[in-house]
Amino acid sequence: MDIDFTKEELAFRDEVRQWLADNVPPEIRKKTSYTIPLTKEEQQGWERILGRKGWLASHWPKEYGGPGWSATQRYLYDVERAFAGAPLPSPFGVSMVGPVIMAYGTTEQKQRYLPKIAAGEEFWCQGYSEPDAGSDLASLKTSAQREGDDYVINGSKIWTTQAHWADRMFCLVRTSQEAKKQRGISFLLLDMKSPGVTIRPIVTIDGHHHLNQVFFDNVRVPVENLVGEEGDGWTVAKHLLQFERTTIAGVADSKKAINNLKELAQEERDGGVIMGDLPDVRRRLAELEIDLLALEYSNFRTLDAVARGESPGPESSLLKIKGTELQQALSQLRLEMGANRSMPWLTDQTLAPPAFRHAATPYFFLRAATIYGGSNEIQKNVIAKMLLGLG
Amino acid sequence: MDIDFTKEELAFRDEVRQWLADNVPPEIRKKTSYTIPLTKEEQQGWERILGRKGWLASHWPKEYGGPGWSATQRYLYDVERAFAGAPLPSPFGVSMVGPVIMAYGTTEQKQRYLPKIAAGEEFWCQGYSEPDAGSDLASLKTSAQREGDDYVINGSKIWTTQAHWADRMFCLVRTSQEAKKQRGISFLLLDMKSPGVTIRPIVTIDGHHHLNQVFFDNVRVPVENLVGEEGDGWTVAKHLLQFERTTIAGVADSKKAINNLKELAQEERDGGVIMGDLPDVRRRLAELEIDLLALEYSNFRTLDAVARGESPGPESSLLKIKGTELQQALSQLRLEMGANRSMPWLTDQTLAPPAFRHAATPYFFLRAATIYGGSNEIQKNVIAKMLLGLG
Amino acid sequence: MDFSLSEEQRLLQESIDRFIEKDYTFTKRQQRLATEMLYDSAIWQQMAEFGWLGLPFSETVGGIGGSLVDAVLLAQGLGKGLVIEPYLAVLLAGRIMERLLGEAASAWLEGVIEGSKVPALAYAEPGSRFAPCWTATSARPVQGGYTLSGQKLLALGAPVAEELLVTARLQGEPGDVQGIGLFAVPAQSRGLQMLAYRMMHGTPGADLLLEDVVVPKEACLAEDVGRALLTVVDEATVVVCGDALGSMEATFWKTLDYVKTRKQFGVPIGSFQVLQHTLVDMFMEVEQSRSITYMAAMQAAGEDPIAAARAASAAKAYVSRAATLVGQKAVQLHGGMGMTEELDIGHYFRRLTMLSSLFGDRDYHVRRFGGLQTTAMD
Amino acid sequence: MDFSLSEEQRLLQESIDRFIEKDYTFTKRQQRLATEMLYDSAIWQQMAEFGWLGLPFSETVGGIGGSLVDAVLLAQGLGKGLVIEPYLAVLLAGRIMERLLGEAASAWLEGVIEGSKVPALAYAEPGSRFAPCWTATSARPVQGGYTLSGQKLLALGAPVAEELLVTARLQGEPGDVQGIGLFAVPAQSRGLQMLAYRMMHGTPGADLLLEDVVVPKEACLAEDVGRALLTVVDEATVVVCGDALGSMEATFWKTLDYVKTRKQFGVPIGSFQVLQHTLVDMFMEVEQSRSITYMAAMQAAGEDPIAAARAASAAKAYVSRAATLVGQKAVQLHGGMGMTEELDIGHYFRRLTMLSSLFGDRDYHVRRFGGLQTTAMD
Repeated sequence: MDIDFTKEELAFRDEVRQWLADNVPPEIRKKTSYTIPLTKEEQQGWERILGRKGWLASHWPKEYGGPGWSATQRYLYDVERAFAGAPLPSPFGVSMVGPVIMAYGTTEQKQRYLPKIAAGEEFWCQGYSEPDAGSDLASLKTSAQREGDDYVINGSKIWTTQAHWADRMFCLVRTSQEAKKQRGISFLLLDMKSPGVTIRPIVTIDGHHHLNQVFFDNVRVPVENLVGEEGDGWTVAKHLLQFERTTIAGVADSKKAINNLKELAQEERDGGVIMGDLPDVRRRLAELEIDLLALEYSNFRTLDAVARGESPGPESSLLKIKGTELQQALSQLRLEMGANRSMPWLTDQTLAPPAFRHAATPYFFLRAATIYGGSNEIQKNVIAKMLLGLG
Repeated sequence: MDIDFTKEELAFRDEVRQWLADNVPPEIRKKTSYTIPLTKEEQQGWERILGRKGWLASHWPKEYGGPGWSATQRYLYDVERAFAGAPLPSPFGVSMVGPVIMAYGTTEQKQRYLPKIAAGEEFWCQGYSEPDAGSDLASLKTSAQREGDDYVINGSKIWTTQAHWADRMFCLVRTSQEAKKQRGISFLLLDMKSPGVTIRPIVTIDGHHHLNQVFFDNVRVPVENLVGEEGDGWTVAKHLLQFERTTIAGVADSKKAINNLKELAQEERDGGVIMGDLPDVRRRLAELEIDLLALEYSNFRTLDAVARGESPGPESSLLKIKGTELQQALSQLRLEMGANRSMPWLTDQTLAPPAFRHAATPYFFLRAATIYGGSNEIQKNVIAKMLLGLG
Repeated sequence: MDFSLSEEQRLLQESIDRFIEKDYTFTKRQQRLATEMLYDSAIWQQMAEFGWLGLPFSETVGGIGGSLVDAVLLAQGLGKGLVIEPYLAVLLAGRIMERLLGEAASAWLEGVIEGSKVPALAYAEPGSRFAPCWTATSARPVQGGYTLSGQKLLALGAPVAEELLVTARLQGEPGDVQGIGLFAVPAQSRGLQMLAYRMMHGTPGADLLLEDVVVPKEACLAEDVGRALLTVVDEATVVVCGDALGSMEATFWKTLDYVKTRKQFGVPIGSFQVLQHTLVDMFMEVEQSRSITYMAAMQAAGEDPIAAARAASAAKAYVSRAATLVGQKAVQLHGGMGMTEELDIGHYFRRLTMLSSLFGDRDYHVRRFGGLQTTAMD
Repeated sequence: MDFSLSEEQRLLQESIDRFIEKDYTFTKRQQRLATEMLYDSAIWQQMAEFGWLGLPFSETVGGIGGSLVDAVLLAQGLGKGLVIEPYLAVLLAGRIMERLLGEAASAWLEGVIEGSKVPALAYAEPGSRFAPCWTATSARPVQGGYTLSGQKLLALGAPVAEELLVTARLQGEPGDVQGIGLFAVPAQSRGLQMLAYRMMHGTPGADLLLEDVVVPKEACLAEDVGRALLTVVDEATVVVCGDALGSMEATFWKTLDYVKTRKQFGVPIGSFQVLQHTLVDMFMEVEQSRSITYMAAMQAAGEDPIAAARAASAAKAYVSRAATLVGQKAVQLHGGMGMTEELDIGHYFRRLTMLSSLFGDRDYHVRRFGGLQTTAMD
């Protein structure tokens, strides 16, 4: 066992740190550190800067336009990225549909989509959940009927993050009513500008617009946009779920968040005492930092296992559960440190410093972290069944 | 709404306080305040003192030898009892089989058993659980076959508290193999000195002997010892479970325990600081005291509802869950305050003060509080089903 | 010992429920919130006519003479209905006036009770998260009056009040209970900058910047108001527990309904044992909150100020945690739907989050409770 | 970054497992505990022959030269096997001797490593629950030596040691890191009263009363041992995390087995979703404990003493909570069976309770961790 980084790895880290210091736009750095939601222009602008550098698809192999980094390099990069105040790239292109196309896509699909994803030129969204199929994806109803060289799609997807920004969507649709539930599902790529696509914004309890419902009214998608075979959508989607879990724990951003909280606790006072010296604040910060250390090393262990060719498997459910709980707890502590100063709603017209003024946004939005992507209850079912042989 | 006690109630409290001050034997007071297990002689000796005063069966009506107190009086008495360092009477006689006999017993049974229970002259134990029927009582196997004027009992009961002290046992036995599971069960009273009864001690993880397994090898019990009709055991037992829940929360003893902890925290030091001034100790004491206040008033609300003729019903499951969790938390805090001084095992040969020397006993034994009498998981199932209409 | 409600209390509950059902539905409330309008005089007038605005004041000053239990029951109903009107401002400002001036407060209270003016008390400051007497705002005597300078946070109702009651220090240091004066400051005063907003649960509030605000001598309503402030904030704290209790009840029952009807994997999600136990946990928190809130409301009627303060802190410490837990679990159990502005659950969650913090969060009140000594346990 | 075990480490694990299976079954262990015999020389000899007693010492002093990771792996195996032999006493006493005297400790260590003597370090005192330097025991210089007076608690292995290493203050006040000396005190010294017992997990320990115990000048092994004591206790703290990890693993797998086989209401209790999630919670605590324990063992190899101390406190803070939770849940899931002395689960629970407290509980280490500053997070 050994956790020292090699000289080469440390040199890599320094290079990354320098480049980020030179290239993250100050406005983005500021907004990210206070967790103020970015505009579409800001998010995509930054992704294009990364794309030009070749670091956007940070875990892709070189042949598809990634940097070809090792797991350790990716970890080091991710921590530097977070500490430089740069947001995570949107996962739908680089982390989700990209790897799926690499594994199941045709040569044409690879050539058509991958370069634009790696360059940050096309923005994707994910069409999985439906109003009547939340965690129970197998019961989805949106239909794709074959008509000549097209599929004709009817139905609706919900909770679609950034659909209003997206150029394209990858989605699961039902291509057969007869086959067994999961066998009738296919994996399709579609253009969000297609006729018949309409988007209804869903404002979330943080008061912002991240999510949408997307309606399909006879939307025509060429058959060549099918990924994998017809009816294989379930297999393709499961591959995606298994693929890139090294950042699922959110360690890098939680490290940055706790660092910000510690600084804030040193800057602010409560009743004449530096907040970081209040026993409760001090204890809670220490407890969260300790939990984060455990999580970070669990993440290392998974990375190491993957590097040695083992599958991360259901252990990644642990990373998801503990990682999201920690993100929520960190956002809650910031809100509680802010107290009266974090209670005005969606306004800059207050006497509060920005870290407190914007504390409610992540607190409320992060409630979604334990719901989406397989709720934490579902993740526990997965561990119980797959790892413990229960149920 | 009103929580003031009347002048009469306060006078009653003073009378009780004075009598207890005069009558609780000092050795018992000392042992109880350190939670050192009592001997059979001590427990029964004290119960007889109470019995002579007429306060042992504190919630019985006068006609059966109880004091005929109101719910408020019983509450006041119970707090005084705890603060005077007197143990709770064993529940099997006064709280369990006594009320059952009042409700279902024949005149002969009432005359034979109730006076001796109220006087503390006969000690009872409860034969419910079996090795293969823990929380699932309906599947019990101990059989009672009718032979002439006797039942002949064969089988085994387990987790029988103080069976080795008991004169008599009330138990559930299977009187029919054919009837539907629960219909084949009957409620019997038996003499522990009957031929064929053997007792195997079970030492628990606190290192003490409270529990037993009891074996029945052709034990003959006269038919007149049946309570209720043959096959009605389940109904009788359920009545018992519903009956006396006003002390299930254990508020009085938890109040005393927290008081003891607060005193201890003022007496002992850690690193030059009075333990009660350590932020963690202070916080944990305050948190437990607040939880206890909530529980105490939930208990009041139930008492008030019962006094107004409503059934306590499944709300008493709340009292049981929260009450036992609190007892466990209090015992854990004492153990953790003791630290190095509470770690020597079952010995008086240490430098620790008695409160720390004996801290491990309740910590370990109280793990049973959330297991026995319907585990807390079962209690939650009950609330979900009966109160919330789930499942 | 009696936990039953009086006939008047039952009627109070019914009148609130009817009001919500008829004039304060979730849809109407959402329409309100979609506008810039911070104040609805018709609703406020209605609340006055029901007698709710006069409830917490004694009859000698023209009030209804309700107890703190009554005030808690009112808050419980308003919390259940997600009412955003600044009724807490009435309690804070009105009760401190009554406490300080006695019968002399009648004239001032008249407009408050009849609903013709909204009052506001500005006491919280940036220097402390919760301690009411951490007053750094200064009141310097000048020719014929005072100049006030300092900062105030989260003054409930301030944006819709014509006059603000502002605490300011005449002597001593922040944290001293002594030396704090109470000043009537017109909202339009020169040097007073009001940063108005809605709080996260929809009620209007404001931060205030006071830069050499000049007020006349008679604007100083009382010169040593620290004790009264502590008592009134304790009362408001118990009332907030009532509001949170009502919000929790509604949240709990709505969530229970949801899990019984929402299907996944072909069955109602309420058939999963883990979710059942989560609902049981929520249920127990609601019931325990009810117990400890009523306890505190009843204790406040007693004569021991320390016991009343301890009871308020015990209740708020408990309810703050319960409110957070119930709100978070409700959203979790509603899944995606719980995350939307469209459904009421998210609004209950925001209200519970607000109330969990208002007048002190769990950590604050646990610490305060632990620090307040009592003579005996029983 | 490499979390794989070396060939030697795998062999170490296998040898422990074989030893437990063959010579240290639960039945044999229970028979041991039923006797008054605190020390089993045959077992101890075996442990020496395996090289386990020499594992934590460098080769220059005659040891095996194992790393702290190796010591953790050993402890993990011994914890899994519920081994009651006082191996921690070897670590504490031996490591402080090596650290203070260097090669000069070789002679003293020889007997320890070959298993002919059990060492013991007595440092803890009643004045502090956990701070190692809260030394009130005094060492007064007298003609030709010292007299020692004071009290020591929970000296691991002391009842079976011929000689005790005792910390005593030469100057300063309790809490000062400076001014603490280390003294070799024969167990049979006049004025030394040993209160011997088993600790709650079965290992022999003792409280000591020293009343004017006279020792010669050369009994003072070193005069300023505070820093070394802190470092050695930190090492032992990480090793205790390893022991707890092994105990938790065994507890978890045994509980998982139990819920799969134990039937209630006609089905295995492991089919109830609430119990499944409880097992998942236990599983996650075990895995997180593994991560943070290995982290701390590896950090100790670094050059930054504060980082090593922080890592030890982080690991112990985490593991103390996990150990408590896993132990309590295991008993709960076992129901009545979990309450009995007959089943191993209760013994694991007691061991986990002991280890959760030993060298500092969660509260202590959270506080310590929060107080130790680092230069940077990354």
